[in-house]
Amino acid sequence: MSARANDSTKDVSSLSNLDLETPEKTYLDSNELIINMGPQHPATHGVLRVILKLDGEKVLGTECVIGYLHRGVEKIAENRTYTMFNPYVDRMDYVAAVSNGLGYCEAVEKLMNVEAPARAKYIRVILTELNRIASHQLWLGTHALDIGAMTPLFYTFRDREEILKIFEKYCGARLTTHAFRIGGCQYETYAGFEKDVKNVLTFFAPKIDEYEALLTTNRIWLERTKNVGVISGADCVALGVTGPVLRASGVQWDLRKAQPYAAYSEFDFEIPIGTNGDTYDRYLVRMAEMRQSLRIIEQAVNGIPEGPIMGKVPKVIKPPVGEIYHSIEAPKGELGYFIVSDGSTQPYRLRVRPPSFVNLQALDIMVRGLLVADVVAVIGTLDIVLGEVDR
Amino acid sequence: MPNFIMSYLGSTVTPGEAGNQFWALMYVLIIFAGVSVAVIAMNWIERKALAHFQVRLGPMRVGPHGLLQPFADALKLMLKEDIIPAEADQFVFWVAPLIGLLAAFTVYTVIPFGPSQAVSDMNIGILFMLGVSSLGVLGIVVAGWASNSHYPLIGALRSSAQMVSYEVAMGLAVVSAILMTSLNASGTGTLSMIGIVQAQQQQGVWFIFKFFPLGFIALVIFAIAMIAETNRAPFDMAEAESELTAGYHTEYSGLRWSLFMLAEYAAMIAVSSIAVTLWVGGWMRPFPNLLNAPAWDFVFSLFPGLTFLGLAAIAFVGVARMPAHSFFKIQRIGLAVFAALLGFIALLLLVIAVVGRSADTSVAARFREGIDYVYWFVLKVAVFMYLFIWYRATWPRYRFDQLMRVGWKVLLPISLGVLVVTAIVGVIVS
Amino acid sequence: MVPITTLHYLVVAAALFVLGVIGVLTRRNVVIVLMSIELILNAVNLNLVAFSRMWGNLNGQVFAIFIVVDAAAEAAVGLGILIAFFRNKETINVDEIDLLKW
Amino acid sequence: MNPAMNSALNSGMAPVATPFFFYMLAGLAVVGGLLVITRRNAVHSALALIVTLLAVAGLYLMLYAPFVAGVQIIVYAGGIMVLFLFVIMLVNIERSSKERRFNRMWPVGLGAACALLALFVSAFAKGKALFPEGMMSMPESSNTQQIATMLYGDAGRMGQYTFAFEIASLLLLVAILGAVIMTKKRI
Repeated sequence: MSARANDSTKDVSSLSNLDLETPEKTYLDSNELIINMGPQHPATHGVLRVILKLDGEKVLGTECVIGYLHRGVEKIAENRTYTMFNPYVDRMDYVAAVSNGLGYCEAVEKLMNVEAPARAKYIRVILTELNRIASHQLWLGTHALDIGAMTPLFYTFRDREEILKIFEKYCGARLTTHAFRIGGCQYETYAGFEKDVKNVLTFFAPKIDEYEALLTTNRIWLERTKNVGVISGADCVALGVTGPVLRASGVQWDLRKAQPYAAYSEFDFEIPIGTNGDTYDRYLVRMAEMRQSLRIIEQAVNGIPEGPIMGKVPKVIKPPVGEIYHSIEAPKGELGYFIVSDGSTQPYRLRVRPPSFVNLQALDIMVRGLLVADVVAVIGTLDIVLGEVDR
Repeated sequence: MPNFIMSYLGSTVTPGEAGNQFWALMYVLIIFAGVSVAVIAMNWIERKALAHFQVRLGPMRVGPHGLLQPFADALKLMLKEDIIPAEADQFVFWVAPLIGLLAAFTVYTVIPFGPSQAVSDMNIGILFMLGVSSLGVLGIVVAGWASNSHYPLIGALRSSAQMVSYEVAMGLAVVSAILMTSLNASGTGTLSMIGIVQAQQQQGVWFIFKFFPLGFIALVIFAIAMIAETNRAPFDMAEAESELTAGYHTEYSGLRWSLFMLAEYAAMIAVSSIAVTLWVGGWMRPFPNLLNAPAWDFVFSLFPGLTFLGLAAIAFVGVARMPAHSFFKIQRIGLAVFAALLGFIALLLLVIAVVGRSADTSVAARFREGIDYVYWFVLKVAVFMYLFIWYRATWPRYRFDQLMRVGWKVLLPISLGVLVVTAIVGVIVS
Repeated sequence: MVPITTLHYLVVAAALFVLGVIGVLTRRNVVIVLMSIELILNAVNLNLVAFSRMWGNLNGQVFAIFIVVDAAAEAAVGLGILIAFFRNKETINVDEIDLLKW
Repeated sequence: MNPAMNSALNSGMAPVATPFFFYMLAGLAVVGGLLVITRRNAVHSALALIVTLLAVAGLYLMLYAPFVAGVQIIVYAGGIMVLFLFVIMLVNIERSSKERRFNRMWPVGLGAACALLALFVSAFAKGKALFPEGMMSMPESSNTQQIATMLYGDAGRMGQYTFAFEIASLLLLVAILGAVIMTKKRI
């Protein structure tokens, strides 16, 4: 490109301290083109800023600049009691708020050595899996929109509404639900909860087929996603990438099976895995996961036991001195909470291991050598939520 | 005055050909206004149709069922601040949308809405159309360059490469249709748009069905290339909003941006018109040779009126279905007036069809004929326009390298093959 | 008004030709030099078509078409050389193209 | 382009307001040419050249050569100029636009300008005697067909220029290959 355009970005390149591959000398002024993608960009899902180093349209390297949505969640935790901090975690991965709450509550429970009653665990599983479907739906819609298919976005948002309605009826909130409490659940299920959930089950199976009819065998979709953003299982493990991204690369690792929490050990479900580790496999894995979630919900709602929903938790939560790391399988990957307690009512230190943040690391090796359009597809397929990346 | 009108209505050639400067100018004005109205209508229809594809309602607030939305948008765009970036090349930035607009509208001078319903019948009509519509790319390239920004520049380079590549396949598809016009006794083809339609009439077949499936394949190639030419989904690489924010017009705003949109939609209608003229029989009604009795003429001439009657009925159903709340009172009245207007037009068209049913040279008969021609032409174009919306709702976007591969490695060989096979079959047949 | 004759066209063509020559001789930017060559070719074309009209003979128009073909080839090759040159020397200034081999 | 003019020209009608359109188009062409060689910015030059090319296409139409005019628009304005703009964007013009526009050949340019002036004067003085005022009439409506006959031949016979036409296609092929080889980084 012309140097007119280059001059204005010299300062950006000095920002980049990554040792990016030096570009081949090309006829395009022999300079690489440096493009700022974001933070105001329709395809970066919030305020991610990616500095792209391009040779024509070929990506030579990327550098993510994050922190535009940093709210100091971990610091806030040190100044709030355990109970007060609970709603804050919903704001990290705001499209999967229920999972965030589940991870936090279970971590504190583990630290205090109490256990939620069976019924509470079942409710937790149902809501979490519903939330997994909702999260995957949102991912599918936005991912398809990034690749240029407008319609799936509206289909998924229409259907996601059914899940949000259940959340709203259950706890009064649709997005940042604050559904669980330390030691169990605060609310008993409302009358007709089971019927609603069963309705969702029958409602969703054909809807997932509908999404697949739009995309799975679509030629353009195949061309845009096959062999795009390939990452090997070994690379995933080395980078700490988890969730559907890891499973699409052929590694059968799902915390629900590997170290069961809540009531997951009681359900029969499969871990869908891919083979190629490309964008298309990640798409297939997530679609299969939605179906598996339906299976889990079906078993849970049919086998939901009666009983209390709140465990024996003191009025004032004061965990013993110690530390705990507890992680769950959030829709996006391993969501871990590391809590250090000094015996007071507030955590001494709370550290979140967000899946999006870790998965975002894989962006660079996934897009090197691809084109600009693929960067968009890969950001979409990583399924990042900036609230969680920046915290 | 009647004599004056008849001086045109009685003519069987275009005003340009008759040297009738007044009517030629009138035609230019009518077509300019008509295309602008069509663009506005297309804007509304696209938004509504796309919304209904996507289980939502689309514009509903401004006017009944959002009917006034395009006007509100136009007003908004005109009143918006027209920003010229400080680092932009002022003059080129200013002139770029005009180039695109000029190219898109100049094409209409040779589009035949009927055997005499065109500004002019150039004997190089199709060549002129392809040439002038290819000038639109200059506006895009120059707009991307003048913005002096990365995204517009990449968008402009992409779209110029894309348009230049697809022009090749498009041209070859057009040539295969032109080749079909020469399959007559004299063995002479024509490049005139009107001549092409007349050739279809003489041969008694739309070129889409000629040498089936050769004509059909050529039309499909043209239809794909024309989407790429107009930068529409799934080939909207130049303005891929998820990659390049808005491509070449990222830096544009207000009126200038709306000129780009106007040019884009005008170009869409123009290329659809080429496709209709070349393959789908232009202004001709279905089966003009087979069902050529005057009675059939009369039956087909009822179609325009009946179409408007149907639209009016739909609008009245809309009135009836509106909620009875007082909030909707004005909307109800508005929609009812709109429906009544449609009904009035329908009545007018039906009256003209009945009065002008005899095939004489009275004003009413000539008028009726003209309405028929324009109606069938617009109907066929509308089908193509609907396809544009349908594609946009259904398909993801191609990647740039894939797009070029489709253009050069798929469409080009197929169109060459179709051309050669058409030539061979044509020689064998004649 | 004076009727338009062949002479009028020839004068326009001559003007374009001279402008092209001046451009080729004096401009330093290779792209503009190539554009000036296009101007010269257009002037020639205009002459050919005007004479073709004058003699009622289409040979001139056919020649004009051949010249257009030639102009396309010339532009493609010329711009190709320009890009190859620019890749090596990072300049498009004719004054700096002063080596036989680089 | 005025539709009335185009169509009148094509259909064998007497052209409307010929002098007006001639002077307008000729003026556009010459002013465009002047801008091509004087603009500092190459993109501005290219836009000016487009104006010139379109004006010359209009002059072809006035000369009853619609096919040449069509070819001019498609090949020149739609093809070659896009190529030019493309290349201008690829190469760095920032530096060259800051430098001197003209080299030291300006005396030659001045000479050429003087020659032009002399030509104008002489044409004004005795041009009318050199060229007949009337023009031969040509059947314009079949212009394209006649050109095709000359290029491709008719009824099995080779046309006058068929061989030359094939050579031209060979020239284009060579040009394509040459351009690709020169610009491609790696083949």
